[in-house]
Amino acid sequence: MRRQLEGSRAVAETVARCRPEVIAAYPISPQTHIVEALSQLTKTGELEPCEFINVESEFAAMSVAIGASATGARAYTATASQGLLFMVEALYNASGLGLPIVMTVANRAIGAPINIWNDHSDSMSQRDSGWIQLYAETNQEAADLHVQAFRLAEELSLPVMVCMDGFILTHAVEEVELPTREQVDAYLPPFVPRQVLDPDEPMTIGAMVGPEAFTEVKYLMHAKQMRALEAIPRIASEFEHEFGRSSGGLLRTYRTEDADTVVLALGSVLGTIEDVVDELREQGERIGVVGLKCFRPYPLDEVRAALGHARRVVVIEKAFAVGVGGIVGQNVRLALSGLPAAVYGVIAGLGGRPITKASLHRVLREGIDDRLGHLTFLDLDLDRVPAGAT
Amino acid sequence: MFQVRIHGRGGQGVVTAAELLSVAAFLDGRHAQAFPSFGSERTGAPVVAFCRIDERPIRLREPILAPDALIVQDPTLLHHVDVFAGLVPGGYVVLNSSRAVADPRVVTVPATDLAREHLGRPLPNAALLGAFAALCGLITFDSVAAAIRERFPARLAEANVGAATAAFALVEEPAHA
Amino acid sequence: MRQPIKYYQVGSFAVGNRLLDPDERAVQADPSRSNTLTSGHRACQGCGEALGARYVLDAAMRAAEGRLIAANATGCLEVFTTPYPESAWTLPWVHSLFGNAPAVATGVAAALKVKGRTDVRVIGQGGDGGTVDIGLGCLSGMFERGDDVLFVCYDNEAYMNTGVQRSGATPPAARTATTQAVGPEPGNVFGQGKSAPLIAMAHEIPYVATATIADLRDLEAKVERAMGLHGPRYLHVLVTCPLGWGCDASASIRIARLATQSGLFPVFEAEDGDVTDVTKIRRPVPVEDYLRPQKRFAHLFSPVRRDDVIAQVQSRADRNIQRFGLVD
Amino acid sequence: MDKPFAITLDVGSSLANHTGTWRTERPRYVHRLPPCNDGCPAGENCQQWLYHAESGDYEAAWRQIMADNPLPAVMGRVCYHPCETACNRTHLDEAVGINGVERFLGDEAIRCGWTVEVDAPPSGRRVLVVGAGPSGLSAAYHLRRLGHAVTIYDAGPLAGGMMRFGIPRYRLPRDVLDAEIQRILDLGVELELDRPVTDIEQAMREGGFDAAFLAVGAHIGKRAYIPAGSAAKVLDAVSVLRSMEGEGPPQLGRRVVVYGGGNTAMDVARTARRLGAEEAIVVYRRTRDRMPAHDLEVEEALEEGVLVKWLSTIKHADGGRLVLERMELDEDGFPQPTGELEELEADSLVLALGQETDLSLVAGAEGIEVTDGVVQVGERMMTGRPGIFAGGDMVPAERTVTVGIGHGKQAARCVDAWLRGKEYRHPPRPGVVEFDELNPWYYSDAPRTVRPQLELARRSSTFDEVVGGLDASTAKFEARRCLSCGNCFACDNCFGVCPDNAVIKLDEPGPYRYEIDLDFCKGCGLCAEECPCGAIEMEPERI
Repeated sequence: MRRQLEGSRAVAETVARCRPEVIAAYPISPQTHIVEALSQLTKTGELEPCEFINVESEFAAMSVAIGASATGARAYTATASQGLLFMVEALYNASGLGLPIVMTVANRAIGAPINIWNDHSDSMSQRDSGWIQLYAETNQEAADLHVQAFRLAEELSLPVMVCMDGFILTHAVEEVELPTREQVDAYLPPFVPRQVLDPDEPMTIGAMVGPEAFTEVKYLMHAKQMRALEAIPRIASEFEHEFGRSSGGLLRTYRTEDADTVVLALGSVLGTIEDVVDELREQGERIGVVGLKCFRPYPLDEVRAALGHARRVVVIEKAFAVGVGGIVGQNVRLALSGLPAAVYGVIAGLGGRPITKASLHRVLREGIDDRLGHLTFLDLDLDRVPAGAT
Repeated sequence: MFQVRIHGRGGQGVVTAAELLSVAAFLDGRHAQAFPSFGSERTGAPVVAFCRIDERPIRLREPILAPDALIVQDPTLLHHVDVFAGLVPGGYVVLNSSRAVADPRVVTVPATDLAREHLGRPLPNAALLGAFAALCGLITFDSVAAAIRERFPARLAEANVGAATAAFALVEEPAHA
Repeated sequence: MRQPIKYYQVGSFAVGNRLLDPDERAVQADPSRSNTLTSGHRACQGCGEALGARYVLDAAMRAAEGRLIAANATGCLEVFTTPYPESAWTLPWVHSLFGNAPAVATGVAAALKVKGRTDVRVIGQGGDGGTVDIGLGCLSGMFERGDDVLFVCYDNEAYMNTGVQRSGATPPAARTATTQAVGPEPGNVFGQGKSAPLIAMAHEIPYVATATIADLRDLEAKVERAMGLHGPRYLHVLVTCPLGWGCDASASIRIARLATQSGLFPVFEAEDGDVTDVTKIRRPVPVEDYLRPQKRFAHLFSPVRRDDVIAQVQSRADRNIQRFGLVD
Repeated sequence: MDKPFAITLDVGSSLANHTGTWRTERPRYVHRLPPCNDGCPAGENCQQWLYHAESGDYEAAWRQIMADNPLPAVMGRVCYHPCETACNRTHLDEAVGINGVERFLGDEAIRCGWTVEVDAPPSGRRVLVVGAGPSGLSAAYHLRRLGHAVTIYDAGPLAGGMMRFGIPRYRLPRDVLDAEIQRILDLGVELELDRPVTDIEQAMREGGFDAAFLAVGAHIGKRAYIPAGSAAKVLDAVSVLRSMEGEGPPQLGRRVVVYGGGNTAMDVARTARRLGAEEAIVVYRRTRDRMPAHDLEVEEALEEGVLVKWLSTIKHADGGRLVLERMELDEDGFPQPTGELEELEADSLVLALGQETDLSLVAGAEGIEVTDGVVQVGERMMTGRPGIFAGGDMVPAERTVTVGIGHGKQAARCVDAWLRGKEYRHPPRPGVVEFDELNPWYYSDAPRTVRPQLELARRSSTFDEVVGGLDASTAKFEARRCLSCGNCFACDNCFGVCPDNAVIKLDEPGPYRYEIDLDFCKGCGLCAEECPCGAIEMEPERI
């Protein structure tokens, strides 16, 4: 049923319909509204049967989820920013043990300086943690991706991170078609764990592995995550079939046919970019958009196919690797290696700085005119910086 | 696309106002998007929230820089904040005040008085939305009432609807005059 | 004067006792005990932790009628029991990280609760590092929330797995790889360290107890008590580390016994934050008897005898004796 | 469930890892000699029968005693129990009351009428035993059980020897003695009383005996020359005590002086008290610590009001007056006269200066050597005359009932071997367990149970038994104080304390029902260290 509601609420109610059995949460902006809503749904009994556990840290939140998942329970948690970093040790453990935990990351910047506003520094810092990473463009997609995430995670025995822009999506009130419990039940089968702690069939989970087998273990982890490249589109199309709308997948193209300039981005900024692209089209520019929905595993072939014909690609991303430049940009270059297309990296929206149509028009114009370097900071205002600081 | 910016102070419910506005528009069959000026402002500090209303799905996520309308919950803000910044020519302004203002763009409503009268507490949101509905006719009063009823428990809801109705009437009259 | 035959003499404190009713005999005397930690593990000769873990888990297994799951912190116990491709555990067991065993146990308990598996019980366990240092946050959270977990700390008073470095449970004057026996204050300095049992008691959880591998009957009785209760429970077991303490492999139990008889390791029980029972010292000994056989204290006896330091250690023991009433 | 590779493992898979290869030493279960057994002149396996008594299996315990000693009830009364003197428990609290438990078992056997059987088939050999004292009875008993036909000749009217004619009934009630002797006779031992043997060779010829064991004891009281005037009443201890049986008690008077420092002296003095003497004074040349009498006896005597004059000799006896000289010990501890004299009133003087043996029966025997008034025997109890063995008070040894019983057993084994044309060899004795080889922590604190004693008033007036016995519960308690030195008592410590579960507990659990699993034993030695009784040793692996 279609409703006008806050993104966090939409996600919470959707997660609730996925029948999570154990939810562990520690509050951090801008994730709070999600866990508040889930706590309420558990307390009122709408979420029966479910254990909602207020833990003492994100490290504990992920650890509780690990214990629960290893015992065969569908486990969920949500976090952001510093919280995600505080979890890091446990993140690698969850993926290493192959536990299908689903976690929402309400994307937020990482300090210092401390900053509660949105960018992708947090989830991007965990791109190699062994978790699958999905990025939502709208609250509708954020809700839908959680339903798909549980399917995906449990099918592959891998943890999945659903990333949605903090505040911009989590706190935005807009219309969302909430999946009904019936629909979800039909689409998402009960959790059948691949390994479970059970006195009836005891096993040892989490052994120490030495040089003789460690490489093989890691190889298998990689192979398993790569299997997601096949699973994600399939699960997305089954979702479309079941729910009547398209959400997720590996990537989405917009007006890229015949485009010689393609803008590539992830998350909520895509809408604004599409508005700008429409206006540029009206001005006669052959320009399109590729929205990346899945960043891990990295759909290299799909990206290459989607960008292959472009003469230039402008990658707009909300995080960067200090000392190198764009993170998504590097991956795009990898996908395009051997092809003539120029790749322009634009770092935008750091720490919540608004990405406006005006700024996008400016930077894309420069792109179209091939006046962009390989690394640009959008709306960089050096006048603010004391002389000599640079 | 119609864009509204709401000015208030932390704790006065600017975010709720934006949400109610978006819900009302949604109930009218339009697409709407409400969002706060994400920040860490505390109670009493000047804050703003935004609401976009359109016939088509809304993809744009930038803050509202050129509003078609302003709702100002607290007249004292006028002295400290440039509330009119970016207001489009001929844009609407609903100001919570018992005194008329010289500015021709501005319609004043004694929202706080009405709130005290109807719900016994100085929460001007409902009244201001009622006035806004009357002023620009973008959203129907019924939807505003429905949005309020969806958001608040029955008694509180009816009291707010009362305040909204009164404000709506206050703004309607001169139009008939 | 005629003695009532209340406790049998032969084997009275020994593991088994043919003169006792079978149900009064120690779990460890039972040929069909579960051997929850089974043979083939790679613990050092005379490892007190291996011993303590089997004692605790066999007793817990009996109390839970075999329906038990364990979450283990990183450390010696984890490393010597589960090097691929061999596991020495016979119960469902999970190792996640160094600092999160209590939280993982909470997750297990939550999953069992939500699935209505009331028959299955949960134990979390780790060494002193994983419990009183890096794991203390998770442990405190588990306590404070009232999660239905028995957490067992096998305290060998240092980070043995990494080569004997100081932990928050390392006693004063003890030599470790990070508190060398040099300088005017050789070994670990006085005035540092913490008591995990007292910290646990501050949470006013249903049950807190200390025990050692030297008094098996006491240890088993406490595990049984703990398993009879629900909610967070904490058992702190002193386990000798022949390697880290520098004593003979065969001395593990004797040294642990001396720790209690000297008063340096008080053995007690607490319920809801109050001490309810204390194991009195039976054969009092000066701390010197305990310190002497351990190389980690060798610097107190040579090249020059440090009577001043020994006296300081003795005063710690005396404080315990007075504080817990260890002697009648 | 397809488990993740390497990270998830099968339970118990470590059993494939045989840590026994780490071992440089291996534990071994051993049997050691407990000090009680080592100290028992009768060679009783005290620890073994205490083990049975612990669990309340008194009959098994009694049968274990009977394997070595046919007179438990007697022994439980008159033995000076060197077993308790040696007991390791003295280092812990007090010695185990072995003697008391033995007496309880002996009495229990009489009460329940337990008997033993002849174990061996008839050998067709006949053995003569001369003397029905402890040594003779013991020999007869063992020889009979070994299948030989045994006949005892005794010069006296009743069997028992010194047990009857030397030990007062307040220490050994006669019904107890009779019961245990009867049990021996019931095995088919022939007993001929009032049958003195004057010539052993002749006796053997006439009786057609293949071997003989001589145990005539020492019944002749030693006489010391004391200048005595007329009417000085001087008697000897042996005859005084003998006269207590039958003939009618001797007239000793109000003031009785006993000369001597042995157990007999004590017996006489205590008897005198019971016969109504107001004063019984023991005169002894040396000091208390040099007194041959056993402490217990001296203690009880003093309790009963017997007085002792230390460092005194009797120089002269005349009528009711004795002249004593004070002595003092020289550096070698020998008493030297001082010339200081004193007088002492006495109605009678009883000399208790030791006893001698009547050796007339061996006078005619070839090759029997006699020195210092006793018959010399080899380690196998045989005299210089093949086939004639001797033991008890008539051979060089401490003169106690227990020693006599031990001689009897030892002789019986040697006679048996000799009759079979063999030579008896005692099995090798393992080392004795010292206290510091034990791990006493595991034994709970349990002070000795003191046997109830007859209150003094009755002791000085009647001949009722002074020392009472234990009852079933106290006997069991006492038995359970045993530390089982050097011998496994199935406490399961080794099984419990092995960090590698490398001790296997075998079916039908019990002592030594354990096995070391060498596949996993790392040789840490905890089992040996924590064995309460020192029954496990670590031995180096062979290189």
